[in-house]
Amino acid sequence: EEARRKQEHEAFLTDFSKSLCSEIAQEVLQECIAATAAAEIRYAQEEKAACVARSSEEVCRALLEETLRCELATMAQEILDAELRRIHKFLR
Amino acid sequence: MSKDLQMRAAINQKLIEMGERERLKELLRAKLIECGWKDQLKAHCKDVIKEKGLEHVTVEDLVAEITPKGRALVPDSVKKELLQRIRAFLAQHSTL
Amino acid sequence: MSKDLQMRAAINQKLIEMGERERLKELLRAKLIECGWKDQLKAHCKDVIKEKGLEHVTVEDLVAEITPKGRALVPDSVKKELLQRIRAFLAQHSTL
Repeated sequence: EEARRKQEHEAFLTDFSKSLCSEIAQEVLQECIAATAAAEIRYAQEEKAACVARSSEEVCRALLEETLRCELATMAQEILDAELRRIHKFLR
Repeated sequence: MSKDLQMRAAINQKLIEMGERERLKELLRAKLIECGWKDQLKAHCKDVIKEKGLEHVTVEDLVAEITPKGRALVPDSVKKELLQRIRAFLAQHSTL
Repeated sequence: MSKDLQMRAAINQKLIEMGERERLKELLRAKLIECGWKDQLKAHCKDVIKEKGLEHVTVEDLVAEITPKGRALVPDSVKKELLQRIRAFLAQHSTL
């Protein structure tokens, strides 16, 4: 009887250990998976926001440069033309 | 309540009271980091986000997508160690 | 192509498609007049011509001579406003 009870108890412990192990694993995996997914989405969002910010600054810089180049070229041309006209007028 | 269920409830209570349940979870978390599981999962997340596009993925979608791989990637050695720790605890407190 | 380059191309495309790039250039030109930048640069052009002599200055020379000052004289507030306009546009058209 004693041997039978011991055997039953052992079987119970084996079964219980397995179910507890899978229960704990399930809980921890769920937590870790959810935390990792949330962290990775957050990280990707932050990375994208930083990329947009850097790129916007670069686009702004390029736009400014392009406009300045254009304005300065037009201005230089106009002023030189005006100066030439003034000289011609003076010579006549 | 059957004797089995009574015993389960008693052991569970003991595990919680003694802080062993938390310690077991902590052990598993540490092992998952140590064995590279977390890094693999992160890499998988990045792949999914890249493939689907950030604007088309919610946290819930991502969890659903990575869970099967997350489960499959847990090394047998880690599961075994957890089981052994549980067995050892139960053996120590087998008078329950 | 790097992510930043792709993003820059996407922003530019969106700005062009919506006609915003031209509007921003127009806004910038107006701001440069408003803040006195254009008058200062014109005066600088005249000084350079006077100093070098009209017969010794080509358009290219003049542009090369005035460009550093032209860049330096753009007020920070104008650059800031331009960037803010771009950011506001992107916030409104967040499909990027």
